[in-house]
Amino acid sequence: MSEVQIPSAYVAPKGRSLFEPHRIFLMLVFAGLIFCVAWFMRWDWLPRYQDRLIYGIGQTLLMLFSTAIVGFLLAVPLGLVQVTGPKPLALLARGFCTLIRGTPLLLQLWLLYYGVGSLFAQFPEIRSSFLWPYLRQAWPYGFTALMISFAAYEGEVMRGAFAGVPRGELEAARAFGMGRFTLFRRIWLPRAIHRALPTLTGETVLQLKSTPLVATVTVVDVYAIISRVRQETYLTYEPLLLLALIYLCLTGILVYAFRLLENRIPTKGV
Amino acid sequence: MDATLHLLSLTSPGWGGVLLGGLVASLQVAFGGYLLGLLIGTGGAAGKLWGGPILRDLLEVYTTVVRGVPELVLILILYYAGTDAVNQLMALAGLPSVDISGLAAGIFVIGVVQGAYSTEVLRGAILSIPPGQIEAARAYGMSPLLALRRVTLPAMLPFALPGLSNLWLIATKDTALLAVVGFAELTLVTRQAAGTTKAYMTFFLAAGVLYLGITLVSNLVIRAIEKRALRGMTRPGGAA
Amino acid sequence: AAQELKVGVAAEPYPPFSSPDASGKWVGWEVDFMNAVCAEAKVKCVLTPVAWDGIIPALTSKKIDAIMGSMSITPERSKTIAFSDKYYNTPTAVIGPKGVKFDATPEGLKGKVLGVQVSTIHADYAKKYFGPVVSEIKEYQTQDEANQDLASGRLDAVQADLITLQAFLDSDQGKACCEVKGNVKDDPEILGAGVGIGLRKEDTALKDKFNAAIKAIRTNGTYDKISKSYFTFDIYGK
Amino acid sequence: MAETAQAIEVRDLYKRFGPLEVLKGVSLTAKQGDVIALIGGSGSGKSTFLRCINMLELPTAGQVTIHGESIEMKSDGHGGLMPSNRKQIQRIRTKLGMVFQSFNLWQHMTVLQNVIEVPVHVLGQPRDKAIEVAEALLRRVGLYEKRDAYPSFLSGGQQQRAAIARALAIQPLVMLFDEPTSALDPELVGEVLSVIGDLAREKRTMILVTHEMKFARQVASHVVYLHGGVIEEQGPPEAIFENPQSERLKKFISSIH
Amino acid sequence: MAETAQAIEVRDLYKRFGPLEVLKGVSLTAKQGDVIALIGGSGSGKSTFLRCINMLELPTAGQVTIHGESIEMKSDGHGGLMPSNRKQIQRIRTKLGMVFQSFNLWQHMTVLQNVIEVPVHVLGQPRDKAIEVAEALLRRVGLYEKRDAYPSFLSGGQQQRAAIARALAIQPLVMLFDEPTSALDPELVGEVLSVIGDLAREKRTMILVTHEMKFARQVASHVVYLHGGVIEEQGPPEAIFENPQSERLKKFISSIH
Ligand SMILES: Nc1ncnc2c1ncn2[C@@H]1O[C@H](COP(=O)(O)OP(=O)(O)OP(=O)(O)O)[C@@H](O)[C@H]1O
Ligand SMILES: Nc1ncnc2c1ncn2[C@@H]1O[C@H](COP(=O)(O)OP(=O)(O)OP(=O)(O)O)[C@@H](O)[C@H]1O
Ligand SMILES: [Mg+2]
Ligand SMILES: [Mg+2]
Repeated sequence: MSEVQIPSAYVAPKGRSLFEPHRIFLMLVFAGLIFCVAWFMRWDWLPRYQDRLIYGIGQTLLMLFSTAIVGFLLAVPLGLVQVTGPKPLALLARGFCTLIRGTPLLLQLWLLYYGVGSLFAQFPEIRSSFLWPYLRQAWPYGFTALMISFAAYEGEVMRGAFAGVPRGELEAARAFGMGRFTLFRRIWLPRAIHRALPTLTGETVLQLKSTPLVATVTVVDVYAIISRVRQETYLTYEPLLLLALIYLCLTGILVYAFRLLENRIPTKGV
Repeated sequence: MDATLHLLSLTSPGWGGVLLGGLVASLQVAFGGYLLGLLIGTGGAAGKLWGGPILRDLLEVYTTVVRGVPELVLILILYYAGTDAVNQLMALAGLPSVDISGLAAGIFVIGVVQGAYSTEVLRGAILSIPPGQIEAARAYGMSPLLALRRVTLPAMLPFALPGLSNLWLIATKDTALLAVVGFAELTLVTRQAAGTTKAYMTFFLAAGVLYLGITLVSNLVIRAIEKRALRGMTRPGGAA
Repeated sequence: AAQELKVGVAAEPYPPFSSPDASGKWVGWEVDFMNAVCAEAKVKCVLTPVAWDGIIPALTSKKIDAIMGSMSITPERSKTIAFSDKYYNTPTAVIGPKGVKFDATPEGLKGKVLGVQVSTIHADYAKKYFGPVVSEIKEYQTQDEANQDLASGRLDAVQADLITLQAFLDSDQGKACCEVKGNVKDDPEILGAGVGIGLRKEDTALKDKFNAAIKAIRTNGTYDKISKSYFTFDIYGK
Repeated sequence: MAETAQAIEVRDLYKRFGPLEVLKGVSLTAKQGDVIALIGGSGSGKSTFLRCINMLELPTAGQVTIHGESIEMKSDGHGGLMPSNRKQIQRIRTKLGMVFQSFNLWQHMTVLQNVIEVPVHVLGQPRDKAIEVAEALLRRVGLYEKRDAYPSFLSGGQQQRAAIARALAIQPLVMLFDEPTSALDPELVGEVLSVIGDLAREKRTMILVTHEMKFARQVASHVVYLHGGVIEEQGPPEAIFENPQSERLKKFISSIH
Repeated sequence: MAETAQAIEVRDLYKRFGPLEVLKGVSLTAKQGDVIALIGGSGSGKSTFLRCINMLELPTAGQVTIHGESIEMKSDGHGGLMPSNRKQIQRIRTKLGMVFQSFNLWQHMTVLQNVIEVPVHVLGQPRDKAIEVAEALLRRVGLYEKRDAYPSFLSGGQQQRAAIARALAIQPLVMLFDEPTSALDPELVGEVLSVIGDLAREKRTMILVTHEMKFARQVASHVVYLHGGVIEEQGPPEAIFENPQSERLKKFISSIH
C-alpha cells in the first residue's frame, strides 16, 4: 500500500484511454472469457425465445417508465408537504415514506397482490364493476407496488430538494409579485427538480433493478421470460448470464441517457 | 382478520414462533452479509485508491456489474454459481465436496452485493478527508500503515457513516430476496404460513411490522452510534 | 458412517404431500414416504426445502442430492436428470368455481383464464392443449397461489394433480368456492409415467438403491400403511 | 391618482420581531426622481424597513402608499397587520424593483430567462417583446454577451448587474436596493456602482441601503440616517455628511471615514 | 555528528512540476538557534522549498542534511529523486516540527490527543509522560483550558496555537512554519505571532515562511528573499529591509509597505 496521493494542481498527462497496455490485456482476457462462455455453454435455445425476450424487455421498460413517471408525480407533493404542508399532512407523508422505505418491496408486492387483491374479490360490488377486468390481472398490483416504492424514495429526495432551494430566490420571486402558484410552478418546482436531477439517475437505476420482482406475481417481464427458459431448458447459468447482461445494458443506456440530459442543464453551483 | 390473530401466537398451532425463526435467520444473514460486505468494501476501496491499474480496473468491473444488475438476478447467479465454484475447487484440491448451508450461501450472496456498495462508500469517504490531515501525519513521520490506522480510517468515519447506515438498512431488506432461492428467512416463512393458513393479510402485515421494527430500531442505534462516533468532531451546524 | 443425503422438496406448501406445519416442521405423505424409503435404503435423508423453479438446477449443482417433490417422470426432464421408478401416479384434473358449468376440454375452457404451477407437467400440458383456446394461462410460483387466485376470482380454472386439488377442495375455502370440473385427457408424453425420485444421472448406484427400497416398502406393506392415513384410495396407480 | 402623488409614502411604520422592536415609527416620502440613501449602523433596521415597503416583512403597524395607492391591511388578531388583499400586494410588488444583497438570481434560468421571467409570466407581456426589452437592458448593464449563461457561471458583479436588469425589466416605479455591493469583492463593487450611478443620473426613483458613503454622497438627493429603529436625522447629502447635527450621526460618520 | 554541525543544510535544491521548474538550485544553511524568514512573492516557491526539506515534496535534485545526517536519495528513473530509505525519512521527519498554514489538526482527536499522538504512537513515549509534556506545552501556548476540546470548536488562532504545541511536542531540532497566520482573521494573527515570537527569543531553530514583514524583521536572525525559484538576496533583516540591493527586492518591499 503506497501513501495516499495528495491531489495537486498538476496532474501528469495520465492516459485514460481504453488502449493502455494493461487494459488491452484485460480486454483480451475478457474476450477469451466471453468466447468460452459462448462456445462451451448452450445457447441453442436463444432463437426460439428471441421474440419473447424482446417482448419481455419491452414490458420491463414499460413497467420502469410508467412507474417512475407516475411515482415521480406522486413524489412531488410528498416532498412538498413535508417541507411546507400543514403539520398533520407533513407527518402523514413522512410516515408513508418511512413505512415504505422500511419494509421490503417484495413483501409489499405480495401484500398487495395476495392480501389486498384477494380481499377485493370478496365484494360482489367490486367483482361486477368495470374495474374488475383490471383488478383480476397482475400488472395493476405490480405497477402500484413499484410506483409507491418509487414515490416514497423519490419523495425523500424531493423533500431535500425543496428544502434546499435558497430562500432568497423564493423571496425574489415574491418581491416581483409572483402569486403562490406561479412561484411554485416557475421557480420552486423547477429549481427543486434541477437539484434532484443528479440523484434521479441513481434512483431510476434502482427502480430498474426492482422491476423483476413483479415476475413473482405472474407479471410477464424479461425476468419472467428468462425464468421460463430456465424451467423449460433446465439450464442453470446460461439464461441467468444473459439476463444479467440484458440488465447491465439497460442500466448502461439509462445512465448514458441521463448524462446527456444532465449535460444540457448546467448544474454547477446548484 | 381478528379471527386470524391467534395464528400469530408463539406456540403451535400459532405460527409466531416460525415467523420469529425467520426473523432471526434474516437478521443473521443481514448481519453476516453486512460484515462480509464491509470486509470486501475495505479491501475494494483500498484497491481502488492505491492498487495497481489492473486491480483498479477489475474492481471497477466488479462494482459496475453488481450495481447494474438486479439483486434478484445476482442472488440467483451467486447462489448456484458460488456454491458450485466452491465445490469444484474442493474437487480440484482433492477434498470431498462441502456442504454449504443456506445461511452461508445467503451471507455470501448478500456480502458480495454489499461489498460493491461498501467499496464506493468507503472510497468516497476517504477521498473526502481534507488532504492536509493525512499530510500532517506524514510530516510527523508516521509510516503509511500507522497513518492509515491512526488518521485515515478514523477521520473517514464521519463521511462514511451515513452511507454505511444506509447499506445496513438495504441489507436487512435484501434478505427478503433470498426467498426466491428457498432460504427460510422471514419473507419465505411468511409466505409458507400464509399459504398454509390462507390468512394472507394477517401474516404479510405481521411480517411488515417486523421489518419496520428492524428499520426503526436500526435507526435508533445508528443515531446513537453517529452521536458517539461524531461526538465533538463537528460543531453543531457549523463547518467541520 | 451413514451417508447423508439432502432431499429437496418445494419450499412451498403442497398439501397433502408436503407442507410446513406451525412449528416449521415439514409433514405430509411424501415426507413419510421419504422417511420410509430412506430407512429401507439405509441412507440418512435430510429434507431440504428448495424453490421449486430452481429445484433441477439445485440438483445438478449438487445443492441437493435427490428430489422427492411430486415430480413427474417426463421425457423432457429425463434429458437432464434421472428418475427412480415411479412411487405414485394420479390423474390430472381441472377445477373451477361452483356456479359456472364447463368441463376439462379445450371447448370447455375456451376464453377462460387458466392457472397452473410454473415448470410443472401441467403447465406444459395446458400450453399444448389449452393454450390456443384459453384467453390466458397464468403461471404461478406455487400451486397454493394458483388455488388462492381461483378462490379470489382472478382465475376461472386451475389445472393440477387431482390429489393436491382435492386437498384444496377439502379446505374451508375450497369447499366454499370450487369443484372438480373433470380429468383431462391423458398424454403420457407430457403427463409422464407417474412421480419418481429425481436424481443426478451419474448417481446410478443411488438410483438402484432407491428402486429396490420402493419395491421393498410396496411389498412389505409400509407404503400402504402410510397411504391409509392420508388417502381413501390407492395412489400408486395402475 | 393625482399627478402630484408621491412615488412612495411610508407613514409611522412599526415592526417588532417577538420581543424585539426593530422599527419604532418610521415615516418617509419619496417624490418621483428622488434617490434616497438609507444609512445606519448594523442592526439599525435598514433592511427591515426596505422589506416592509414591499411587504416581504409585514409591518406591525403603519401605512405604505405607492403612487397614491395605499396597501390595504387588516389586523391579524395578534397585534400585527396582515394584507387584506393578496392580489393588490402582488400587483404593487410588480411596481417595485428589488435588488438584493445576495443577488438571488434564479439559478435554473439563464440571465435572459431571469430578466424576462416576470414580464412574461407575471405581467403577461408577449415573449418576443419581453426579450427585446430584456436584451436592451442587458446591453445597458454590459451583460449582452452573457445573456445565455447561467448565473453560477458569472462573477458576483455580473450577477448583481443581471439582478438590476431583472428589476428594471418590470419598469418599476421605484427601485429598492438592499446593500447591492456588500456581497462583492472590492474590485467588483465598481462595476455595479457605476450602473446604479447611471440610473440615478436618469432620475429614476430609488431607495438605496448602502455602506458606501462616498457613493451615497455622490448619487443621493436625500440621505436618511436610521438609528435604533427611528430616523435620527435626514437631509440633503451635503448637510448630512458635512454638517451632521446629532452626536450619533457625527460618530457614525467619523467611524466610516 | 560534529558539535558544529548545522541544524539544516540544503544544497542546490531543484524541483519541477511537470513542465514548471519551481526551484532552480536553492541552497540554505541554518545554524542552531537561527531564525530564518523566507519571503517572496506568491508562487515564488517558498512553500515548495519548505515541503522539500521534510520530503513532503520530493526534490528533482539536491541534497538535504539535517543535523549532519544526509537524506539518502536515489534516482526514480524519470529524472527525479526518490528516498532510498523510507525509515530514515520517517525518523528525520520526527525531528522537524511542521506548522501548516491551514493548521491540519486531526479533527477526530481532541487538542490533547493531537499533541500526544506523535510522541506516543511514533516515538513510543509512555503515555503519561507524553501527557505531562503536552499539558505543559498547552499551558505555554495558552490552551490548557481547551485541551479536551475538538479542533472544530476552536477559533483559527487557537487551532494554530494547538498546531504549534503539537509540533513542539516532538522536541524538534527545527520548526518549519508555512505562513502560519495567513489563514487567520487579522484579530487572531496577534496571538499566534506572540507565541512564535517567544520561540524565537528562546533561540529555537526555525524556518519561517511569512508575509508579515514587520514580524519577520523583529524575530528573524536572517532573511531570505526568494524570487522565481532562486535566492535573489539574503542577509540580516536590517540589511534586507533598510538597504535592499536588487531592484526586485526593492519593489517587493515597497509594495508591502
Ligand atoms: N426575521 C427576523 N426575525 C427576528 N429578528 C430579525 C429578523 N430580521 C431582522 N431581525 C433583527 O432586526 C434587527 C434589524 O435587522 P436589519 O436586518 O433590518 O438590520 P440592518 O440595518 O439591515 O443591518 P445590516 O446593516 O447588518 O444589514 C436586527 O437586530 C436583526 O437581528
Ligand atoms: N503539486 C503541485 N503541482 C503542480 N504545481 C505546483 C504544485 N505545488 C506548487 N505548484 C506550483 O509551484 C509554484 C510555486 O508554488 P509555491 O506554493 O511553492 O509558492 P509560494 O511561494 O508558497 O506561494 P504563496 O505565497 O502563494 O503560498 C506555483 O506556480 C504553483 O502553482
Ligand atoms: Mg441589512
Ligand atoms: Mg505557499
